[in-house]
Amino acid sequence: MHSLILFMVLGLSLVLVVATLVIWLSKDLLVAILASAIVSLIASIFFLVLQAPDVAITEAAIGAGLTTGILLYAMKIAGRYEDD
Amino acid sequence: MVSPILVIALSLFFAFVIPLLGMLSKKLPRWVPPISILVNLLILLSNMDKISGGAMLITTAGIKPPIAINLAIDRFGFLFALLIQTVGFLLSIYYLAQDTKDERFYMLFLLNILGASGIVMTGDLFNSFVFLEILEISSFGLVAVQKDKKSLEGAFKYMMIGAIGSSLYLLGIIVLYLSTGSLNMADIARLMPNIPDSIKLFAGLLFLIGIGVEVELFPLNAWAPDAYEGAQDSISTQLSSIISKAGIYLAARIFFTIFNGFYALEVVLYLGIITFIIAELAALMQKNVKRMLAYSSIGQMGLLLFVFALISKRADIFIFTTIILLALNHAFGKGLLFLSLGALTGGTREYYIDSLKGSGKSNVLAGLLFTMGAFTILGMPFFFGFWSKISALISIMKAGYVYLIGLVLLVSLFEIYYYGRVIVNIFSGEGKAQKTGFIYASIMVIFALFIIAFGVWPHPVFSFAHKAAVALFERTTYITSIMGGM
Amino acid sequence: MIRKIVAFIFAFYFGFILYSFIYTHFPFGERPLKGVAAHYVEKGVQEEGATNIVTSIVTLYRGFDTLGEVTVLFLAATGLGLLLAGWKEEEKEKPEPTLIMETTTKYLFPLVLLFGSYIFIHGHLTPGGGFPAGVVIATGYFMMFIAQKEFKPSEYLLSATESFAGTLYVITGLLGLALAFSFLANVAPLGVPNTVFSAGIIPIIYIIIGFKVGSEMTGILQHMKEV
Amino acid sequence: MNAGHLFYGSSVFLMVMGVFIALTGKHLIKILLGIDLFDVGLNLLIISFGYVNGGTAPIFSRYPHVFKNVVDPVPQALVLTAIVIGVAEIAMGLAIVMRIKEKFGTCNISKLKELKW
Repeated sequence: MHSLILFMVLGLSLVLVVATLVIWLSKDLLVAILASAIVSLIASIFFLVLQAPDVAITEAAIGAGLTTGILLYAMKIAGRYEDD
Repeated sequence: MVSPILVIALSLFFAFVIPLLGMLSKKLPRWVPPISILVNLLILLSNMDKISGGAMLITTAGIKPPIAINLAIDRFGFLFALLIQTVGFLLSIYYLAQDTKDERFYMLFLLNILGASGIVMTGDLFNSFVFLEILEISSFGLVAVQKDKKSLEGAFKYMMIGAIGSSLYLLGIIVLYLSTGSLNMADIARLMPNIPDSIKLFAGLLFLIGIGVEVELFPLNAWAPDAYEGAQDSISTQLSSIISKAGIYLAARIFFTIFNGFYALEVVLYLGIITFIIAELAALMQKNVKRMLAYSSIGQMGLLLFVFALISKRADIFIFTTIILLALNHAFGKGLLFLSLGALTGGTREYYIDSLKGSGKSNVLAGLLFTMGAFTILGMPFFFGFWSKISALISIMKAGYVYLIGLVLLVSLFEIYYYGRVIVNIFSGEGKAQKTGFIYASIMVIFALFIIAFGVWPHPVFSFAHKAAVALFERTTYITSIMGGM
Repeated sequence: MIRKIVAFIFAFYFGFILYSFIYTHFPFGERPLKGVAAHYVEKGVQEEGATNIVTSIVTLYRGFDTLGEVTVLFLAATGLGLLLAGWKEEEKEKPEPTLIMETTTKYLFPLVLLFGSYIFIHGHLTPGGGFPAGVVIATGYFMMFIAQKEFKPSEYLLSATESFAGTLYVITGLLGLALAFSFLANVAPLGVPNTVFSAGIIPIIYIIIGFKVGSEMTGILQHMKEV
Repeated sequence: MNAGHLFYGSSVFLMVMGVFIALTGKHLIKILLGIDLFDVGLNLLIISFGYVNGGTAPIFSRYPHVFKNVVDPVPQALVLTAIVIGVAEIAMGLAIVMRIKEKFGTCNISKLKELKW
């Protein structure tokens, strides 16, 4: 792999770590759900880097798009804050 | 020639067509599951002669294994497929007699049966994962269908543990794929000697966790009591008679055929006996009869897994036969218990032992059937359970665990106590009159007939189970019948 | 607090074992293609006529899995519908979408649908295929759900599309059983690789999957929206 | 810099955090987010297994010319299936969560007295 790509991947994996920590610590579910969408998006970029474009498209459409949608609809019912 | 793949294809077709039928008439969908399962049974029975030693190979996509997915049905799988479809047929008749439900319920039910039969028929590891997911997702849908607190709680726990478990199962499949370059069970079994031991151990433990959820192994069975208690009586029957049996099949296929008597099964030996003892003790404490039955079911599965793990000590066809007998006894006995408990309560969902007082007097048939179910689980003579329990004891002795026989008998005393307590309770005092519909009653009677027929006349079952055990035992025959003479 | 510590130890121990295991046994990027993968790469195009190998694996070599996968989605859609049926609906204040959103989505919607159809029709040539295509179509509907107040696709039509596509999929498989004695066999002519009309039944299956996944996902979103 | 550490490391990290969040999460939706995270990590791990150094995607878009060095297509096909199965599981889980909210009035584990783990 080109080292430039590797540096990009390194930067993205740092974002990944931050996003997972946000999911863990955030009391606001809206933030957590959006952070999980970011995780999915970064994962789909990783898939692209790993030469799996089919999976990248699917993950971007399903993981980052649709799952976020249904999670948000469920959050509307289940309450936005953890303490509810 | 009727290809057994139609069992899966036609079930799917029928499940997909239910919404279209529902648009025509509200009454049509409920007829679909019985018809579909009846067709499946006929297809299976028509293939009975073709399955002799080795496995019957059915390719998909017109390409030979291991390139494409194939179904592989040997006598062992055939027996389980027959069991699943028979119990499924009886339950589908039961749903026919129930009041009008959402048509989507029938789809879930049909797909649940489909998932279980797919697991016992497939010859491909990843395909078994897909069917496992179909089975799991449909079963937590079915558990939650009651939409009351208990069932939702059980369904959520089941979902959480099941999701992690099946993901680990997938990881196990991938590890095997990476080291053999194949996903076909027979092909992997052929290449197994080339795999280093450390990879075998890791993959084996991952599979154990994945399947352990289905077969209610000790640390992974936290979902089971709640799910059994929360679900409808018929769904509890389904959980104990179909879903855990598919899990047992998968465990046998993976640990015997693929891993060739996995040495880490010793873990299962201890976990199985722990499951057995803890669950039976927990059953002793219960005031809620349905929860008691659930714990008893977990205990029986623990005994089954214990016998199953004896294989690692001593590979003996008799032990394989015992596993099959125990599975059959558990399927019919527990199914009957859950159904007759439902009849005793008359659909009120009041399962506490005090509220059941006298219900056996007002509904004699259900009371008697409950007693029969309890007797077969306890292993009384003239019931099927007698033979399976005797075989279990002989198997334990053969594997050299003589001191454990005493333990099993001791735990059986607990069983006698807590079942006896319920039976005495339902036949004493005066209760409200409960009615049982004709169809409901006849389904329970059929379950009971199976138990008594097998108990009084055990020879055919024994020989059938023995043949299935031989098919499971001779793994080289299985491999060559799938992969050709390699 | 104790639960947190136990969970922490458990999870990180699991991670440590997993990482050390995979790092010693499967070094990154050094595993040569072997077994079935080598066969797919070498013979895949001649056998099935699709230049996208992943597509031919998904729809043909492992097509039975894909049928199961479609079933899982179907199951999720029906189960969700069953669980959420009969929800006590209460009138809620819905925020008014702005004029800009309303107008743009109205014109964007057909384009999204077109894009989805493009993905599933070219599934055997380019990355993508039926599943992402169906989801793209569903996200088009999702956009409309958010932005348009009165937008409501017919439930009758959605459910009919769903089960019609499902039955068609099984029938395609049975056609293989009837003509080539094997379920889901590639019975249609292969054609010239790298053109739209090639690869036998792959485009047909992907079109069916596209419709099915699209209608199922839209159904899921609609159920979630209505409660 | 080692690409293996990077990809394996981030996928195992996602899996670990997924299990951790699923075990300690206070809200039911957060538990589902944990399971989702675990699935994403697993999928990333499987795809990383299939990578071959210097390989190209298994799509022969200039057909008569066939690339010799391609990445393993099988894990990609499996992950496609696994992603779809994952979303189905999450959807069912969310339906159950919504019903739990309706019946119990809360989704917070510490307030769900009956939901003891």
